[in-house]
Amino acid sequence: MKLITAIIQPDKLDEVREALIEAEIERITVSRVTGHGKQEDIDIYRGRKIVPNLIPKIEIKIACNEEFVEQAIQAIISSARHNGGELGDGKIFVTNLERCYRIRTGESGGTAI
Amino acid sequence: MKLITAIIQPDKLDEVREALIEAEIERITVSRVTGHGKQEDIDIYRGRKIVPNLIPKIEIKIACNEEFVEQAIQAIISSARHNGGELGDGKIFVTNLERCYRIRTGESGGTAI
Amino acid sequence: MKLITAIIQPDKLDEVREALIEAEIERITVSRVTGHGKQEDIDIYRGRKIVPNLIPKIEIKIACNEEFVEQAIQAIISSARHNGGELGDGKIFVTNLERCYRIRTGESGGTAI
Amino acid sequence: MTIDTGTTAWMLTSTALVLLMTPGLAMFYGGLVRTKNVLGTMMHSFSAMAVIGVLWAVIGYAMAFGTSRAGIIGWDSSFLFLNAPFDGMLSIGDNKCIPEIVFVMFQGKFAIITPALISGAFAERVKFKSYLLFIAAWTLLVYFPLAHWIWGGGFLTGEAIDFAGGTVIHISAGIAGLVAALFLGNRIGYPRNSMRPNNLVFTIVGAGLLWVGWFGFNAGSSLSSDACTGQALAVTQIAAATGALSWMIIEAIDNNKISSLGIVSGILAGLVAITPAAGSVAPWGAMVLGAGASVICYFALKMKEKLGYDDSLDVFGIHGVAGIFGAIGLTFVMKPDATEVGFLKQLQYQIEGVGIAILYSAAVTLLIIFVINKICGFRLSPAAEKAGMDHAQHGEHGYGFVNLD
Amino acid sequence: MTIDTGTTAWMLTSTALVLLMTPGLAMFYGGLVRTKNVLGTMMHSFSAMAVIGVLWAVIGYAMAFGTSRAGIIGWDSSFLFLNAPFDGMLSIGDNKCIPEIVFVMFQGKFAIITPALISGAFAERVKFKSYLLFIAAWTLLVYFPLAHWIWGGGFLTGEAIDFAGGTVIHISAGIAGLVAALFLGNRIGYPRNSMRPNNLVFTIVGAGLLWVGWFGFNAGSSLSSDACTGQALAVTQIAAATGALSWMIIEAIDNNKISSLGIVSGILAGLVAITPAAGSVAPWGAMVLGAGASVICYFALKMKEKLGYDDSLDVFGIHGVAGIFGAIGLTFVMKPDATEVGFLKQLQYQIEGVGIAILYSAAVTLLIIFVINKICGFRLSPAAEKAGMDHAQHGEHGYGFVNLD
Amino acid sequence: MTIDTGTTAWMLTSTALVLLMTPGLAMFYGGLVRTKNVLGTMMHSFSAMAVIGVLWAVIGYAMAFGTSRAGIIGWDSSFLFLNAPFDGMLSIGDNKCIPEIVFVMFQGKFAIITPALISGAFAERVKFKSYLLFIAAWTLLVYFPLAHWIWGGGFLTGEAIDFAGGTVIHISAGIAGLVAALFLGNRIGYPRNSMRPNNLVFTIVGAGLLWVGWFGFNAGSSLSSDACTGQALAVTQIAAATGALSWMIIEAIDNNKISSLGIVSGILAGLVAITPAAGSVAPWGAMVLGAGASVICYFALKMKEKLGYDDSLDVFGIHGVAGIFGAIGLTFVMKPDATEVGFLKQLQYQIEGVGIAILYSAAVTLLIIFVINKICGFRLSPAAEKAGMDHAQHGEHGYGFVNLD
Ligand SMILES: Nc1ncnc2c1ncn2[C@@H]1O[C@H](COP(=O)(O)OP(=O)(O)O)[C@@H](O)[C@H]1O
Ligand SMILES: Nc1ncnc2c1ncn2[C@@H]1O[C@H](COP(=O)(O)OP(=O)(O)O)[C@@H](O)[C@H]1O
Ligand SMILES: Nc1ncnc2c1ncn2[C@@H]1O[C@H](COP(=O)(O)OP(=O)(O)O)[C@@H](O)[C@H]1O
Repeated sequence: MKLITAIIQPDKLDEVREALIEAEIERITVSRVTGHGKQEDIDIYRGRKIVPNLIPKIEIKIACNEEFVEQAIQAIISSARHNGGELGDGKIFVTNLERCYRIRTGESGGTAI
Repeated sequence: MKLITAIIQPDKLDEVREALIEAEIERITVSRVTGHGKQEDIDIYRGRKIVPNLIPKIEIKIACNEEFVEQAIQAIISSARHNGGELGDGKIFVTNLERCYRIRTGESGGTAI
Repeated sequence: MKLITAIIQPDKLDEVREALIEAEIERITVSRVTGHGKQEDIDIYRGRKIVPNLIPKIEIKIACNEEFVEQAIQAIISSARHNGGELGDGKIFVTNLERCYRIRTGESGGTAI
Repeated sequence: MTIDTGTTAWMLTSTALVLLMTPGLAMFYGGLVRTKNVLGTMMHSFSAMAVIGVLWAVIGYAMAFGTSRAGIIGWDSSFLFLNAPFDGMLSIGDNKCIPEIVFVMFQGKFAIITPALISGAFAERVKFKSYLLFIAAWTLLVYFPLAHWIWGGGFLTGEAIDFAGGTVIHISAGIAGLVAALFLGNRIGYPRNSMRPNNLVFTIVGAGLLWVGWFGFNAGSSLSSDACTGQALAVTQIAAATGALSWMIIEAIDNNKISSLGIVSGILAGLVAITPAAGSVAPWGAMVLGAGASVICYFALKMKEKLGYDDSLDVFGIHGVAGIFGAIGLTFVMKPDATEVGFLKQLQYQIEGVGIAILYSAAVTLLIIFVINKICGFRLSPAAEKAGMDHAQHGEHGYGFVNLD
Repeated sequence: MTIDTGTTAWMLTSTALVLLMTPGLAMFYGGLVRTKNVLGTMMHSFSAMAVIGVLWAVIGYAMAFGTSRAGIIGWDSSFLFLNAPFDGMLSIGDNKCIPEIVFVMFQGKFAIITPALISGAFAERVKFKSYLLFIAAWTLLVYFPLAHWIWGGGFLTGEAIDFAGGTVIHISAGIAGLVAALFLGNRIGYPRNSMRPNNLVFTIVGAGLLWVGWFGFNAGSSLSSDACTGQALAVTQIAAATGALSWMIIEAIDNNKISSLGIVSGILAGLVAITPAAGSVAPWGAMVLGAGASVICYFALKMKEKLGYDDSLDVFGIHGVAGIFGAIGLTFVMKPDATEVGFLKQLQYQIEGVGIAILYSAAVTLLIIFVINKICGFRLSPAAEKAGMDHAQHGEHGYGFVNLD
Repeated sequence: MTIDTGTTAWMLTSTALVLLMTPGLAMFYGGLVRTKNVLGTMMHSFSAMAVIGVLWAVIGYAMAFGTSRAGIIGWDSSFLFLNAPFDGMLSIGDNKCIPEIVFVMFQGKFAIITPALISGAFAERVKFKSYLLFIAAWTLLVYFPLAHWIWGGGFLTGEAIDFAGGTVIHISAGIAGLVAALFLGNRIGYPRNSMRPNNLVFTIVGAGLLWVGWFGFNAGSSLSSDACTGQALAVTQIAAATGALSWMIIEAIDNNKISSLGIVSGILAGLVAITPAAGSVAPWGAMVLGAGASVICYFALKMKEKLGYDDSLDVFGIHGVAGIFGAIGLTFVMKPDATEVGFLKQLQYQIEGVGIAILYSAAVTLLIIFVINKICGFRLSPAAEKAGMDHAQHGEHGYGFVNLD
């Protein structure tokens, strides 16, 4: 099992979710984060341009079995891009998931995903 | 060392914390997330029922030494269930933790947990 | 590749970011969390002292190649300490990062970090 | 003629109260949209204070309350920049008067809030600069003429009863909103994705301020500080309370849950319905109008679901529907002495007034939107709409604290 | 008799100001509870505007200010639905009058805010529909009679000094809150878990609105627009400022930290204490009452900690305690001409008034809660309480923006 | 002499409106700072209500409006604790009067808001107790004398036109803010790190309340309820609208984006500039002042960037600059009959008044800060500043809901 963590732009959340659902991945956990990368995002404060250090992003976490990893990643990459790829579009990180439990039933392993 | 990530219902936070303390796990990190799973949660907007896509959840992160993993998981499973198990009660993910540092002292490894 | 997760005090965020930039680590993801550890933090409510269970913290996530891990950890430890180390200064966790993708380009691996 | 300081004091207070409605509306609407559009939505109200505030002083009062030219529009060049009205006096009978400038300011607040009301219909998806053009044009071409016709000596003055602007304000704004919403189309993702209020807490407080401000709106419209004023305030209060209570009951029956947005929707429906009637009904009449407005609006919103158009914050569903209901419904519950022409004739006048407001507002609004859309585009680009108005158009974020400082 | 437009204007304004207090209270209370209950808590105030707003017009004014039947309750069938009062006049001396309907509306706002005040005592744990029943019954059985006894010609009228409702409103609400809190028991987890305010920023603004509204509350209660009005406003202002300053000093001594909730608690304590006394004291007296109220409330809250009962938002601790202190304390600092019966007699009257209000409110409140609890249950199910009132009962979330849109 | 109930009513209302400005200011400032300082910043306003509220009643009115001693300061021992003024009457001409206590309370609100305004200049970095000392001392040594000189019979009375406090309030506060900001130095990290508003939504609503309250501020300053009052209200409204519109246009040209903070900054600039002039200009003059103030403030803020000092919430940049512009600029656009001494003489008076206010406020402010700093330190420790005022000094968190309950 793998744990996929994707950082995407907030305005792409709906599209990414739909793409994942098409890829048969329905269970996800989402949170607000802020990120710093190559992208710059200018705000205005009383006539002054300010470049915030941290830009709002969305983090999506997906636990899934090996056979779904590839299609999840492809679904995210293709749906999270702006115009074929812009600065700030985000990252995907994959780590190993050793164990997984469903609290409701207590069952564990691949079926608990 | 392992890193345990549990997604639970917000109203169970207090109970889970108490169960963990009883299991001698006192250090945790908690954050607000929203999740999508099998559970549905209906809101009302001007007479219309709306099914939000994302439901508020709580994520708990616990870093612990191997010998505590099992009791931590049992504590969470037994305290986070609604009436013996309902949709939306959540998940527990366990990943491997390679290193751990305590910023205060700079020490690392199992004693820094 | 490794994934570094650091929990620090909120007032240290700016300093830690500067230290990371000096250590040539520019891409990070930051989020608000709350934590429970050894530290106590007293609030006042109508003349009564209340000890909140959970104290606001900042979580920083950094994905980086092996050769940067050590300097990242050192940068965080030295910049996140209050007066040479106080309760509540935080923790650093390091896990293994198996894969990494840049959404913009689709490239993966060490260059996508 | 001597100045009646008491009436003047109440008119000054009413002016302040009606001004308070615009921030109240900004809160109400601001809380209902999604986080990424909260500032842009509030700016729709605040920019009306700026744009129409200036327009009213420059030319608006002249057009609405200047000497009537053939009943179509007012005009007095001495009214431009409020030159003459600044020192004028307005008789209120009994050899008493109030300073005309107070009346000018009171009326000016109505001109401000009307276009701000419309903005809820096309929330979250228009270009700010086009919006500014739109409200300026709409106020010039729709609001000033309508106000003139019904209040300022135009061809409807003295016919339709419209105490505080049910027709001039709520119907015209509701219809304009409907036309605009249909013309501009739905928000991206509507109705498939749930679009939930970012801050209902804020919306509720906004509704509270609207209720308070409405006392100035209705009771100020009596241009007096006597029994008539008190009665207008009383029926306003009663209709609002009944509207809220009725909505609560309907929700309890229909859903078994009473929502906070339901209470405030009922408050608004009641307030809108009583607006034209505040000088003509007794407390029981106010209850009938308040309750009726809630019922009819509730089902109008259900209907909207079915039809699928995106009147985002229900400008038509609340202001349009309750406004029409109040304007026509008042004939059935008015006090016997409220009309001099008899029930049937008055009913005809009311229907005429409503009909003309609907047709005129619909036609001219469509024209204005069409032209603006041709010239500079009215709707935001999809990218900007997805990113949110606040960041894309205004370079700001409403709640800095949600992210990190 | 001619209408005094100036006094009418001020009474209209006061009515608007007192109405503003209810949204202010909703903000104040709403900010103090936990996130999951913010809307439900605000609805306790807003639903009072709906329910009591209607009740007052239908029957309340008749019961409180109708012809007194044996000093026990008022009644005039012509007062139902405000039929007669709608056109009546109220003499204010000097051959001047104000429209009675203005007085009716002003008094109606007091009837609305009183049950809303109580709701803070059992915040976060009651069923909404039972709450609606409760406030309707409580207003009918406790508030209307009390208002009649002390203001409306009942058996206490002319005895106890209660300028703007210290006894009728704050003591009765404070005691009712205490009884309800004891009957319903503590919130789950109280006092073990810390239950921190979700939005102090909001609470502070709410307190600001309460202060502003209180000017209408107290200075409006003079039913005039002259020196007496100004004096009532002045002592209100001074007591609020002194209350706040005193609380700040106590906190600085006791804790070495001055908190924002402390400042606003002091403001409220001062305002409550001056309410019965606003017509009887000079500025120095207002200072004594304001400072004394803060000291005594501060220690009352400390005492609550010890006793361990859950008067969640300190309705008894602030309104009850400061109300009693003000009602009795005013005798010691009143202006010489404030009483015609001498100090001792007046003191006796005050204690009598307070005692009767306490006993009556306690007894009848207990009865009402008991009956409602039997019929349909008053307290939320533990599951709903843990999930939060907003979602469980109202199907809403206050701060959508905290989660994702 | 009889009491004019109408004028009294308006003055009471104005008092309530000006009181509303302080919570409004708390919202405005509170929204602009960083999350960790939101409560501390709001407490700067609320504690002024407490401290100056008491100070004014005890000694302030005596110093500002007591019998003038050599034109330097007022004094009447019978004014202490408002003993005499509590029952006094104030003639308003025509054999009419209003209760003096109403005037006392109205003026008291001005004394409260002035030091609260200053607090924006050193936001996010001062010790709360030192701040309390500072506002007490500043009001005693700067505000009361200035108010006496210009309004209370002092040596400038009757010379400089200052209708509602451009010089006494805005210039003196703006300059004091500048001096304090320079003395205390920049916030840690300023200007390197971006310090973004925690809650612009809140700031905008605060600005709305300020606008509403300003009607009391300016139109109340006429001490009447007649044409003069209406005119003051009208030019206030027009200047605010023009200020907002102008700022929007400037931003559109300079940045191509119109921001919500821009609109409200324009509103404030317009309101400040019209304050001294509200009795002397016609609508077109108000437009000139409003537009001019926005232009000049916009560039003043740009200049601040360059100079690099940290007037955190632009107290000098808005209140100081627009205040000076309004006080001097009014001479160029005033109505012919606004002065009896001719343009040049009046211009001289205005410049004199402004110059004296600047010099006096700068000198005494510096002295006060210097002394307080010596005694107990004015600036927060770096650790407390980084942790935030709310937690470090007040033991609270503004938005509990952002963290977990
Ligand atoms: N190495 C990294 N570690 C942690 N977060 C990262 C990393 N790289 C990117 N991110 C996250 O992804 C977001 C987008 O990154 P960005 O640098 O704009 O993408 P790109 O690599 O395509 O230039 C950042 O704001 C940050 O939150
Ligand atoms: N595979 C997964 N990946 C990420 N998050 C998950 C996954 N499965 C469950 N979750 C999280 O747990 C929450 C509860 O899941 P749910 O589907 O209701 O439980 P169950 O599996 O018992 O039906 C979800 O809202 C989501 O946040
Ligand atoms: N074992 C752990 N698992 C998860 N989070 C932890 C753990 N230990 C510490 N933390 C996080 O780090 C923060 C600081 O920890 P604290 O206990 O104060 O440090 P120390 O270990 O130096 O006493 C905590 O509030 C918590 O959020």
